[in-house]
Amino acid sequence: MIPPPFTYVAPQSLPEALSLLQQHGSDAKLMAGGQSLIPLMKFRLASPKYVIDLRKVPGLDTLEERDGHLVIGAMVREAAIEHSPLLQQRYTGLVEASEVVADPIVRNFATLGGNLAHADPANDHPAMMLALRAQIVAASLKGQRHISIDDFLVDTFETSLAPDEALVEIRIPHPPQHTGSAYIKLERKVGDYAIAAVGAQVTLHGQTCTHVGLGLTNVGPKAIRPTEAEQFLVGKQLDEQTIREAARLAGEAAEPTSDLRGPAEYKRGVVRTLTARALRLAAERAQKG
Amino acid sequence: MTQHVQVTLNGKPFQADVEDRLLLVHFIREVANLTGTHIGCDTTSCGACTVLVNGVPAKSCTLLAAQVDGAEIQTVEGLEQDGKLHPIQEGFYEEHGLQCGFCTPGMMLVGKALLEQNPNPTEAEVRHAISGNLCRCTGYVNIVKAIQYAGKKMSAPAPEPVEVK
Amino acid sequence: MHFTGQETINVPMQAVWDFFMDPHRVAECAPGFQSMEVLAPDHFKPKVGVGIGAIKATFTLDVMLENLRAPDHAEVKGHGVAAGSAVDFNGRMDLTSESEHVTRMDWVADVNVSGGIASVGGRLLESTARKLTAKFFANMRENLQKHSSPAKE
Amino acid sequence: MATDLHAFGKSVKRREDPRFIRGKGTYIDDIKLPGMIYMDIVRSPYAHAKILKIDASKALALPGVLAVITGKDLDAYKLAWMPTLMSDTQMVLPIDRVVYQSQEVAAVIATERYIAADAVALVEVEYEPLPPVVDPYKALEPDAPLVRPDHADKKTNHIWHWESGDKARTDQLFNEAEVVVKEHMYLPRIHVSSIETCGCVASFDKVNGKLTVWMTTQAPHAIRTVFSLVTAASAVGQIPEHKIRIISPDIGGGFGGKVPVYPGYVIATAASVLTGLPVKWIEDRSENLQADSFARDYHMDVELAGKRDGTITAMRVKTLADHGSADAAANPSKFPAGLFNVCTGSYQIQAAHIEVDGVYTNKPPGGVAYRCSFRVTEAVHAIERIVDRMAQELKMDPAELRLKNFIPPDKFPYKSATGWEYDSGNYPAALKLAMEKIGYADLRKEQAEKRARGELMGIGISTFTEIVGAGPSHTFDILGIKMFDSAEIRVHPTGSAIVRIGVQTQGQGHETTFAQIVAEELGLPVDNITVEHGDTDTAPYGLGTYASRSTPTAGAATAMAARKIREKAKLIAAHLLEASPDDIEWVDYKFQVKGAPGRSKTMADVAFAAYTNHPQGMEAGLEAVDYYDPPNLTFPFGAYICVVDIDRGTGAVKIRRFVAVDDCGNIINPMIVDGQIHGGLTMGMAPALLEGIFYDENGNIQQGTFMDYLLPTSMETPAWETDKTCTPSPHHPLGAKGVGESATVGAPPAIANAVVDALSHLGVTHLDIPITPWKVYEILQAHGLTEV
Repeated sequence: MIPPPFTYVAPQSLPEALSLLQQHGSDAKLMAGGQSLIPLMKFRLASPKYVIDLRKVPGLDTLEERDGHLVIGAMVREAAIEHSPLLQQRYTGLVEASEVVADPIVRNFATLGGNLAHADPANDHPAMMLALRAQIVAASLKGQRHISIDDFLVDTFETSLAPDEALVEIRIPHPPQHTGSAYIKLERKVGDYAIAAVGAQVTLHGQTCTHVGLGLTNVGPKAIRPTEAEQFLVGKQLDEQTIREAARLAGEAAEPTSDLRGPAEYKRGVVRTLTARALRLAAERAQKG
Repeated sequence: MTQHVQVTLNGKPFQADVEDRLLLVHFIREVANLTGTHIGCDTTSCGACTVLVNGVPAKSCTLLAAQVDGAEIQTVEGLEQDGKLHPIQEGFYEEHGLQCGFCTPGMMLVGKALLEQNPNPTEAEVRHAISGNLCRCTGYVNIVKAIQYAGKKMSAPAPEPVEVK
Repeated sequence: MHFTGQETINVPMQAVWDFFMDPHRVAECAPGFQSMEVLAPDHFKPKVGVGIGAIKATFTLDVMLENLRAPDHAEVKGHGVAAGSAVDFNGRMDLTSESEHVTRMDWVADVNVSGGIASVGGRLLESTARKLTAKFFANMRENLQKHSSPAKE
Repeated sequence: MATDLHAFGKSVKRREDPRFIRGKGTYIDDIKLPGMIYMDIVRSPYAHAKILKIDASKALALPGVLAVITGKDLDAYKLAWMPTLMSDTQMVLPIDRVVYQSQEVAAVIATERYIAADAVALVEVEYEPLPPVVDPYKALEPDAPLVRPDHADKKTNHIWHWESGDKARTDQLFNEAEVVVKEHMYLPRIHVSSIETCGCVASFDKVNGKLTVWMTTQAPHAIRTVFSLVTAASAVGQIPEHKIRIISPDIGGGFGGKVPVYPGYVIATAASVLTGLPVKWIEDRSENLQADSFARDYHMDVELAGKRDGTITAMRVKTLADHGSADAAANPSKFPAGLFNVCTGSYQIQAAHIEVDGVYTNKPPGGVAYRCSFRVTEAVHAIERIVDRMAQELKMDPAELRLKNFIPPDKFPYKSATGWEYDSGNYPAALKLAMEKIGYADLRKEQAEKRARGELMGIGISTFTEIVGAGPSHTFDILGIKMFDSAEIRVHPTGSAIVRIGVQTQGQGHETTFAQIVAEELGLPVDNITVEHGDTDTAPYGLGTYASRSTPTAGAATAMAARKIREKAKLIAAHLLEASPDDIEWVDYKFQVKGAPGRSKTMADVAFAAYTNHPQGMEAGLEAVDYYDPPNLTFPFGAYICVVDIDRGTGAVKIRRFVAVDDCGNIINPMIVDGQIHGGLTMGMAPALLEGIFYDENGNIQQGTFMDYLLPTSMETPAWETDKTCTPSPHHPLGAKGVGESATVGAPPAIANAVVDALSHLGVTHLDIPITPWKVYEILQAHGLTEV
């Protein structure tokens, strides 16, 4: 399969990239790793006139803890997250999400930034970012702004980025002490999009849950935050009964449709199961942390 | 519009002016005439087109040639060095790690990259590493053995090359 | 794929009917409408570019109006192709006058997408088709309400 | 010396590997010819539609586009239709209607691959959609739309009816039966999906009128004959067979999907004949999945009758075979349902009656293969599932029921209820070995304990009998060509040899195993023997490689040709040793004078003499040809046991262990046989748990890419455990049976039986494959057994 003709540009700086974006608007597409965009172009389902490759733009490969946040540049590869010693302990859920994106080879080029900006409800990171309450840093020639992940994710393939805006950074607040996170995905086979997946982050004070974040993958037009489940958990002891009720509420929050991955009701059941399992795992890690 | 793409291909400089949209796999197969890299699907699923870009496995059907300008590319043709097979090649030969041979170049390159990070991987580690490459013939059992064979060979002092006729 | 919906329009029923009888104004309600060729009052060929996010396809449609029963019932039938893909649809619209100035529009649509888009984008097809169909009727409501009375050319 | 020459039964390293591990194989897309142009294909988005108009003007306006070929163009040369291997017909390019989604509609010829792809997007086709027929049962309803109105004689979608066995006796046994069990089983469409897709390079030399086609085919000789016949019937005029050369280069996997003639081959060839330029056509994966031949699509109603004590008495099967828009299977012509009537399997069954009806639907044509060409997988699934069903009904252990009903080892050769003569077998030995290896008794204990705790595990058995090596010429032909196969051996003066065979490797290692056969028979080192195949100008005529027939047919031919050479060599040896031929014996890979071990000649000595010093009155040289017509088929068998665990939170099935005991008679190369079994098991597991092609009510394919057609990766594939028993074939010159497909045939019911076994206490009696997590979960939900 052959992509249709287009003009390839690899700007040397962010301002240069942003002015190209402003100049060409919806005729242009930003490319990070290209692992979602290029297949769409090969099927001629996407045919941008300009492909703006960010690979030469300096400063987009940051992966560091800075002013109370973990800061991840738009061009940081999934493989880098997967293998980063910095993340293994305190950002386990994020690492686990990267570990199940597509397959190991795709992860060598796929990026967290691209995964979020593509806004595919089946992608793994949007849900985990909901659980981690991440912020998106968007840049345009007018300047930068911070967008909460909840506001960033608008609909299937739609984000709140303006046509002239680029996602440049993801900021994840430092998890407080006694916080644990997890991402659990059920897929038909390696490389598949999730039948459903759940990301969870839990902060404990003693046995009590003080903060919790949850996100659901591929059970709606976009990644879903099961708000009622989160609210139910806060201030409660994370015993089995509580976890099961939270799982039930998460299942209620899902908006699955029936497709090749199974009937809607099945997916709802999987959401319940994975929510419970993710919460147990996150809580276990929180106690250690 | 065209791009000037300059790479190090199996250790030697290689450059060409190519269409912006040219896929890396076609750059390698059609422009550089190295046909050991194959095409098996349209969806980045099968890994038959796997090459090493700056040492890491990449699916060359899902990269533009322009994207790897300036990079070091290694294909299956670059595994054998001055007439001496790479241990990964010996491993696939010794352990019957291939049948039709179509997925083999990708499998070997992934195996090589794994062994450089992890010289003596467990079966589970090998299975994880090759999970982006489909093989329809072998059932993977002997591919795992082949990569582990190469690992032992590479960590062994002064490896004896096996004779591959 | 089978979709249904309802729009409450703050316009008299006759005006809604007149609007519906004007292919140009109806076509403009199609999401991504680009241009249209009218072959007959009840037969036209609009060109629409539908897309979500990076995915875009331009369909040249062939649309016929059928079983028109003024002033409250109309059906539309159409099909179109984009490179490697095809779309076929049937729509039915029933109008009820809720009050002098308020009309309820109940609509039913059956859509079938086949070919490349279906085989690759299958998992997103239903939600997208539902969204675009609903948008079409929502646009109709908005455009109708823009002009308090139907334009008479 | 003698031991060095021992080649049979050794794990000789593969001779084909050195080129593959260096990336030096030559697959179809690696072939480039001077002046070569490219073809790409416009395909139908509709499953059933009239073609109103094809407007190629925009495509033709694109620089580099040379032509856009339509059905009307081909029709002018009487090439718009072609025969299938089942003597049905199939469109090459449609004139006025398409009958399946992704059907070829037009072909674009351009100077470059990328330009051809652009032009495909510019060809504008106007369709008038017609109601599609998707469900084969609805296809048989009187008011169903006709898929093939071109068949003037047919006013229905019914293709053929086929019966086997004794109906009266079977019905009688069912009436007398103490127990009758019945299940409806559907084996969905699946696709071989070799990692290399199909393609060709067609090159017609206008000067000498010779057509050379490099093609991804498993049967080059048959293709050559078909091409000659097709051109004979066309306005192009017959290209005589000596002017057609079909070359199979290295094949990146076949599994039966590279047996049929696809429209693309014919269009590319026509394009080359018309332009005089070499034309390359390479399918992409979506085309391969959506338009090429499929396997299975069998809807089976299976019944088994027996006594309370567990004696099985009779079997009855009614099947609807969905062939899509053409019967494009590759069965022997007398067997429209292949060898499906081997479905009485490994058991003594007094009578059986089998009915199969072929049906047209608006789906791609076929009914070919998925590493099993002749419907044996369907047969084995039917019997192995229904035997388990019987065990469940009788509350008997499925192993015990099998052991009770197996054909006893001393009853071979055994005539089956449907008339097959099984050559040899020892089924109890294989099953007992498998049970011992996996620790069957302990697993049953563990299962009982787990059930008590509410945990779900299952143990599944499959004790299948294969039927391969087609086949004896009195019964077996394809388009009239008898299903013999061939070998031609030439021994060179200095003691090396070349063997050319009529079969075609796709990864099975023929270049190694056939060299081993010759080495063993002639006492020459394996390294001194070259194996050639796949070029119709040099190799002897053969039907090709599929249905596990290479070793049973061409393997036998190779041994027989070698033995002919040995007979002549013996005379030369006698001449060299100045002894009477009657006093010469073949011992330790050399000719020696009886009782005088010192006086001997090696095959190398004899070979040299054959060209330098042969007896007066004898022809010089040392070569032989053999066309082997097998006296019977061979019947490999095996006993497989699978253990699965089920996740009550997701319905996911995990294969914990899988033990495969195979018996394929004498083994030429154990390493290669194990490789075949590993691959076969994986292709058996895939359709059991992952793969399937389904269509929606509009005939849209639902699994048109590898994103939804789920080939197993290394992570879903278990670490297979294999072992062997050996029951040689009494009629095969090497005692070998063939093994390529055994595991694909035997594995699916073992897995399905394991999952049903895990759920049997809930009253579950059957699950159709693929057994997806949601199917299992819905059962658990119905019994309130889901847990988070």
